[in-house]
Amino acid sequence: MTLSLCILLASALLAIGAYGVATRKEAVPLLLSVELMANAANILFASFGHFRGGPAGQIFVLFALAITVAEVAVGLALVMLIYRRHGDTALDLASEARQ
Amino acid sequence: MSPITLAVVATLAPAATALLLLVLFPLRHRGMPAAWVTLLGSAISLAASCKLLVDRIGGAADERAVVPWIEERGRAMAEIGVQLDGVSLPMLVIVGVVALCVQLFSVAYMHDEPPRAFGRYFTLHALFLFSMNVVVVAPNLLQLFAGWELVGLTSYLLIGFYFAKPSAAQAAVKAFWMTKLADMGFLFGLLVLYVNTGSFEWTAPTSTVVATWVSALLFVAVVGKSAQFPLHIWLPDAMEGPTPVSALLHAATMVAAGVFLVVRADPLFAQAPATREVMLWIGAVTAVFAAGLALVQRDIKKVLAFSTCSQLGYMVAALGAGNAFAGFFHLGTHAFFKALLFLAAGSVIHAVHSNDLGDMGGLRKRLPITTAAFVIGALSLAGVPGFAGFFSKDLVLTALEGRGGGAPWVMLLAAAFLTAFYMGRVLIKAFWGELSQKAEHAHEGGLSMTGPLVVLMIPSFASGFLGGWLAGQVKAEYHLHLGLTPVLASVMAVAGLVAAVVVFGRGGQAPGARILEKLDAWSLVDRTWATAYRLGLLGVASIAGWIDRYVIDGLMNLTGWSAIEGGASARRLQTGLVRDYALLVVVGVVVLALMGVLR
Amino acid sequence: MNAWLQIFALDFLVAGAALVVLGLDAVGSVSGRVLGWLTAGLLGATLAASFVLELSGTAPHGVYVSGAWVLFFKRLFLIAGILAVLGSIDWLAERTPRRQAEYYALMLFSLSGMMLLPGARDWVLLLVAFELMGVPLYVLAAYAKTDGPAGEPKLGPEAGLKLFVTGSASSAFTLFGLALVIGTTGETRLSALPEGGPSPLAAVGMLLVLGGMSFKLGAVPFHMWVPDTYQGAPTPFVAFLSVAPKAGGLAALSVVLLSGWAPQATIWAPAVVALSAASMVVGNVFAVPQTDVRRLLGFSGIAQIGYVLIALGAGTTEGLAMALFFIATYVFTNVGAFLVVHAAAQRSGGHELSNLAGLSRRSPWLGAALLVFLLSLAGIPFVVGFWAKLFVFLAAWRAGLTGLVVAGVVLAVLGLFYYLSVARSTFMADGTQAEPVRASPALSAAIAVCLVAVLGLGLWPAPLVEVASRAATAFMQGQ
Amino acid sequence: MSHLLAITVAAPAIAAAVLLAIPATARTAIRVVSLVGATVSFLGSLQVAALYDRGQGGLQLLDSFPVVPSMGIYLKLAVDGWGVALLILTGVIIVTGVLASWSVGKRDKEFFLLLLVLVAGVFGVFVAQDLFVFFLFYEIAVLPMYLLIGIWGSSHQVPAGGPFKFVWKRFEVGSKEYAAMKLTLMLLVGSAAILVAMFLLWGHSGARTFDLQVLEGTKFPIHIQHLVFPLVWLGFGSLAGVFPFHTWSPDGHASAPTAVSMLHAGVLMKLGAFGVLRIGMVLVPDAAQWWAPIVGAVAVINVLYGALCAASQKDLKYIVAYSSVSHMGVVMLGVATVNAAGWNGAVYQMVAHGIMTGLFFALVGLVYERAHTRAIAKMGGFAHVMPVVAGFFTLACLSSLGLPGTAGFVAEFMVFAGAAKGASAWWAIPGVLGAFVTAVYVLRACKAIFWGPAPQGEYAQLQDVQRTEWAAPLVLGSLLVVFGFWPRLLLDFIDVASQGYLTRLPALALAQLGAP
Repeated sequence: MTLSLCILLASALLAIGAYGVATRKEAVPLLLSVELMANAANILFASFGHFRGGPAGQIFVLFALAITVAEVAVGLALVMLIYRRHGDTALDLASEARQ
Repeated sequence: MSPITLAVVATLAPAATALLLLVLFPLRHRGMPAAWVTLLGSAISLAASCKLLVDRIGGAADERAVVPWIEERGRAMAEIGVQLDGVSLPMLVIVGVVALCVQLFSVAYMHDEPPRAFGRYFTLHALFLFSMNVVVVAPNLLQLFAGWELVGLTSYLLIGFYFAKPSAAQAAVKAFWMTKLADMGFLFGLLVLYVNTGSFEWTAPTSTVVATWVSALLFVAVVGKSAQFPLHIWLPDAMEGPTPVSALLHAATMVAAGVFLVVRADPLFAQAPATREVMLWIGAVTAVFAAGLALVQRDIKKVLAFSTCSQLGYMVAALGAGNAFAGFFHLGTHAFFKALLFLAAGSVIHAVHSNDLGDMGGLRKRLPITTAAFVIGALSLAGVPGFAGFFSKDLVLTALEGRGGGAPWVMLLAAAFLTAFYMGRVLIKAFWGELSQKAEHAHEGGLSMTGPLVVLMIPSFASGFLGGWLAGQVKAEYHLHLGLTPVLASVMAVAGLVAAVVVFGRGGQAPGARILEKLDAWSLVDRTWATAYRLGLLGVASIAGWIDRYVIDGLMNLTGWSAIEGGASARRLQTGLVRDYALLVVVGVVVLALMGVLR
Repeated sequence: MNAWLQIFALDFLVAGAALVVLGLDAVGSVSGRVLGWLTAGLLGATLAASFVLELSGTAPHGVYVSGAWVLFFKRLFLIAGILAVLGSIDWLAERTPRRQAEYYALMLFSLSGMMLLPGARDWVLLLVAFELMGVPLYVLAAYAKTDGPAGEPKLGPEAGLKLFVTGSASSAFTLFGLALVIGTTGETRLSALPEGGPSPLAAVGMLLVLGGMSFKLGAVPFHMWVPDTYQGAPTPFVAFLSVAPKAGGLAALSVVLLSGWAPQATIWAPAVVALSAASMVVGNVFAVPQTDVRRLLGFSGIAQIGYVLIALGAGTTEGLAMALFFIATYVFTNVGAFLVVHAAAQRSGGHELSNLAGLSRRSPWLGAALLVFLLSLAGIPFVVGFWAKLFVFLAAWRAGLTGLVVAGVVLAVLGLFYYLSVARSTFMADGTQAEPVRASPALSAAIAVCLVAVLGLGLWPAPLVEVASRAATAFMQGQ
Repeated sequence: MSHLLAITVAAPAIAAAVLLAIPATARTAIRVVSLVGATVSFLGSLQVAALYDRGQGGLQLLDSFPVVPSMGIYLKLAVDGWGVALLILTGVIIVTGVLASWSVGKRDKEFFLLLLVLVAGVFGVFVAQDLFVFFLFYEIAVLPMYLLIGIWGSSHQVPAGGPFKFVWKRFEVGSKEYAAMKLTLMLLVGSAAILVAMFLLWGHSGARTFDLQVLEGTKFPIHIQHLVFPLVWLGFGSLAGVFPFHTWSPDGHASAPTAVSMLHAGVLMKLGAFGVLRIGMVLVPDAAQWWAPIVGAVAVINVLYGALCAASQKDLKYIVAYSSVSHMGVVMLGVATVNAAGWNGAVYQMVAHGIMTGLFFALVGLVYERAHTRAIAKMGGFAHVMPVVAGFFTLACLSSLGLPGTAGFVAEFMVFAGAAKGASAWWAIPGVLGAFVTAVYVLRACKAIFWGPAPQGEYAQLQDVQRTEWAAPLVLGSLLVVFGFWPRLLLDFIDVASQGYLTRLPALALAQLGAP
């Protein structure tokens, strides 16, 4: 594996995640997509750290993971709220705000 | 008192009167006191004018005093003041005499008006006298214009004195509009003069071109004010005003202001032969045309109104012929005898409560003084030798003859015949013949009505003999000579009267009267102007109004509408679906990333 | 204790306050209102402390630098916090009586995150602070879980969700961009990028970071959550959300762009200009048809951020100073506006424009206050918003961004249209309701503070200009 | 008194502040306080006139307070000859305006408060010697109008039609809210243009200052001038009713309550023309001279087109409003002449038109209050029941059509003389024609309303002028005549200012006269 390939992989993951976020109508796939995007970043951090050396990349992954976990935890709670309100986790239901 | 002070007093005494009456409205609302205050003001003005004239006859020199009025870059752009010379002083006295007589006459004539209206009437009279005096003493064209417009205003208000009557209201605005239309010429003339000479003096040296432009433009205003063809149509309608008003404004003084203007601005007109040529023809045409129409009027005031047009035509023609003095002289005599005629007519109307000649007849049996006045006025107007009108009209005709005769001369001679003819018609219809039903209970008005008649009879007869003296005042040539013109004029006058007796004495119709009546009824000139007003002005105005509301403002609305509609349709982009929101985030990031790559 | 820890005194105080609030709630005998007043009091005390303590200094390795710049923002955050807390007390006590402590605690946590932002000079600290600011907001946005003003749909969850999804996507992009940037340098220092031309990869990374952070500002195209969240979240919280995180975002962006990446301005400046222009246009145009006041203010806020970005895009000290001035005045103006709307909605049963009808008669002072705030937002002289816009424009003009200034000036007129529409409802329309609107003491106090600030600074802007200039100068000199 | 100008400007604002403390129920107190504030300003402006040394000219009674010194903004007040004349006008109009609004029926506290704030702004503009402060006061003067019209105005229907009929679905064209919004937005678009122009001037002043005196002494690059002048012209011009940005005026003035129409048409529109003159003509003289023919051409469109539009109206207030559009065209024509006669005339016309239109609106307000209609067709013969109103209305008409002896004549005459003397002499022709059309429509209206048989039915008992209503007609009517007969009362001031600004002009302007 070269750095370029890693970057490509990360970018692909990011793109897939972004595609998922932008198209999924269900809550759980959406959360997964968010995770995917975050992990794309983490892969990038790690591979930069690996190929270029220095501790920055590795350290950053730890922080990034923590942050992502916190976010997704809150996200899950929000999905719970949606489910309680609508009895479903279809996110399109949450479009009651006046346009 | 110095002559200047006297002149200021003469000018401002009526102004003070008017101001007093305007401010002290209880005085005005009382009626009769207002009349006395006005008369007092006019008397003071007249006394001062007479003193000035007497002094001048005693050898006093011309006087002129001005103060800056409008400033520009620290210098006076326009001045106001008084100029006392052989033109303004006689005119001042003429105006003063006629005004005082008319005001005195009005005291009785308007007696039945409610006190408030009565007070208003005299306030306006005071205002008029002030305005007219401003014209007369004006040292430059700008002040003359100011006064000119002010007399137009008082004319408007006095014609519309019976404002409850729609016809009077209409006549008032019509008079104002027609004269205002013509006054644009005055304003343009002033501007051209100012631009080329830097002043508003009629003596300012100019080139022929400028003089022609200025004089031509000024003449447009004269046509309006002095009711010349084709702007004469307001004058007959102006007879809707009270008869004394017609006597003062619309016969003796105000309408003559046009002639006065040309006399004043003679140095300018003298440089503009082209303008004079036009004046000559317009004057002649008006003289004949109006005289013809006077022949078929049933309303005694309208006869006199058309006669005024016609006589003003004489004056204008004289001015066009280059003899300003002739015009000025005729102005003077005409002021007296026409005022007399109008007041006498007023006396008749007062007695029979009608303007219609058909309601009159045999009045000489009931109204001897009025009849005498009317006869003297009519003979003077007809130009019967010995009467004032003869001398001045003769001078006008001589001036035309001296210019080589020609068509205008013939036209004026014809007009002279017509004048005598239609005056004869009025005399016979109103004063001779059977006593009409309405005239049954007619009687003379009080002393304040007959007094002015008697006073005015004197100059109406005798002022013709002052020609030589007046010519001396304005340094003009004046010889009374026996030639072709005086003889022909006399013949015309007498022939006209005789013809009138022959035709109307037996209750007949004037030959060609039917055609003239048709012409009068069609009122072609009137209709032309009315059409121009409706289509040219109101029509264009409503188009402009529509465009402004629906196109110009519509465009402004469209701008606002686009913003609102744009917002409303853009709003649909906000779908409310969370994945679309995320999509936009993705798109935004991609665009930014592309900016990074493609920079 | 190390001497340099003192420079975090305020942050500790705020975080400590959060723990105190949570602790007291756990004890269970303290009423929610008391907690609210306590929170406000603690924040007030922290604000006071900021004037007493010596807070300037630098943390080891230069990861954190405290000075006039940091103090400016910290005080601003504290003020916003106090105002929002004061505005929230009664709403919480009435609507969610059993969940009050968390609200205050979350707000305090978010505040402590914000307060770390302006001083951070290291990516790790910056990122953590940024997320500490952001994550509690997701929760707070959904706080009105099942209740809201009577007669309106219960939008709490939706508000939270939309903020969350766009927010987490944005932060994922931020992370990815950061990975690119840090990967090229191998350092977490902000200013580690080599001068001159960084690699294209790093350039893309920079712009991804910029985009991700703009989310907090609500700049277009990362703005979609704004109206929906404003509509669904508790209004007193929206008052906070609409100003404090934006100020925080501005602080973070300034730190990143002007301190970290100043030499690479050619890369990010066009992007900032683009974001600014897009925000001004979209914010102003979309605001026009809104009938819900919160949504309207939301879009107006997007437009206002466009004006701030003009100043930031100028990249000069003066521009930064004027951006600070702008955001400071915006705090007072917008919090004030939202709180008045909140007060009115409490009594009128909704946030529609029509619910505001006749406000000026039902409560003259609230009506007048709203008018003042609206005029300030519209940028009308003698209220502070005018100076804010003007200074921003002047600074940008001086920096050569004439096109943006002209666009801003023209769009400001469109802004006036919808602000006046609100004024029209409050002043001209005859509402169906006639009962007087009364704001609670806490709410009134908060509104009054905003009103005094907006009017006072409108008449006499010089002091704040001085403060903002000093902060900006200090920042640009690296303190 | 060293702070005379500050006091004059502040008096209404202070009165407004006092009003805040007065309960809304104390109706008399509200009025008295407003009147006192207005009167202090009026007396202040008279005192300014008394203290102003006409022999010396230039800026006098200087007063300065720092606002934002770091941005070069000072509250610098001073007055020139133009300012003196316009201060007096403003003082007269606000005093009579307050008296004319004595019977405002609803929310009177707010009404007077806004009115006073507005007037403080107007006073400020005329004495501000700092471009920025000038703009500030300008905005203050413009904005309260939104509420004043929107709350206290009156609505009517405009039938849908024309090529843009569809906009009627969005706007209630003719309603007071519509009028208020249109007025405010159009004027604010103008302000935006002014702001941009200000930035340009400020940015190129070298000194980075807004001080007008410094800016006057600065020679701006010609391309900057060519940017600044059109912005200033259209920016301020939108308030002066410059075609085609005049369309706020008819709707706005027709919808506004009496005193507001008086102030807006009487004074505020002058701010626009004053701005073009004081900022446009004086600060960027080279471009101004190049643009002057265009300004003049548009101005004559205003004169004639405004008059024609007025002639087509059936609503009394619209007639008066359109007449303002026409008369402001005369002002702008004077401005465009770039000579002393024209500038004197322009400023004099500002005063004359201010007084005249103030009188008009005061009287129209009286009629409307009593007859509850503005449709001319429904009126007639009102002179029988309200002779005083009729008399003063006629007087206003006469000044409007430029009759000698009224202020309108002096002003129009000077403008036309200036135009005739200027580079494009033909301007005088449509100008004078416009005056004629004015004569037609004002007298037609006058006849239709006041003349004719005595009114019957509900109009038979209409009251004439009562108590405080006397103030406006009496004061404004007298002034029309006084200024008509004795123009030097004001011209002495105006001329000295025009001279001052013109003498500076050639040195700057002749150097680089020409195309951009």
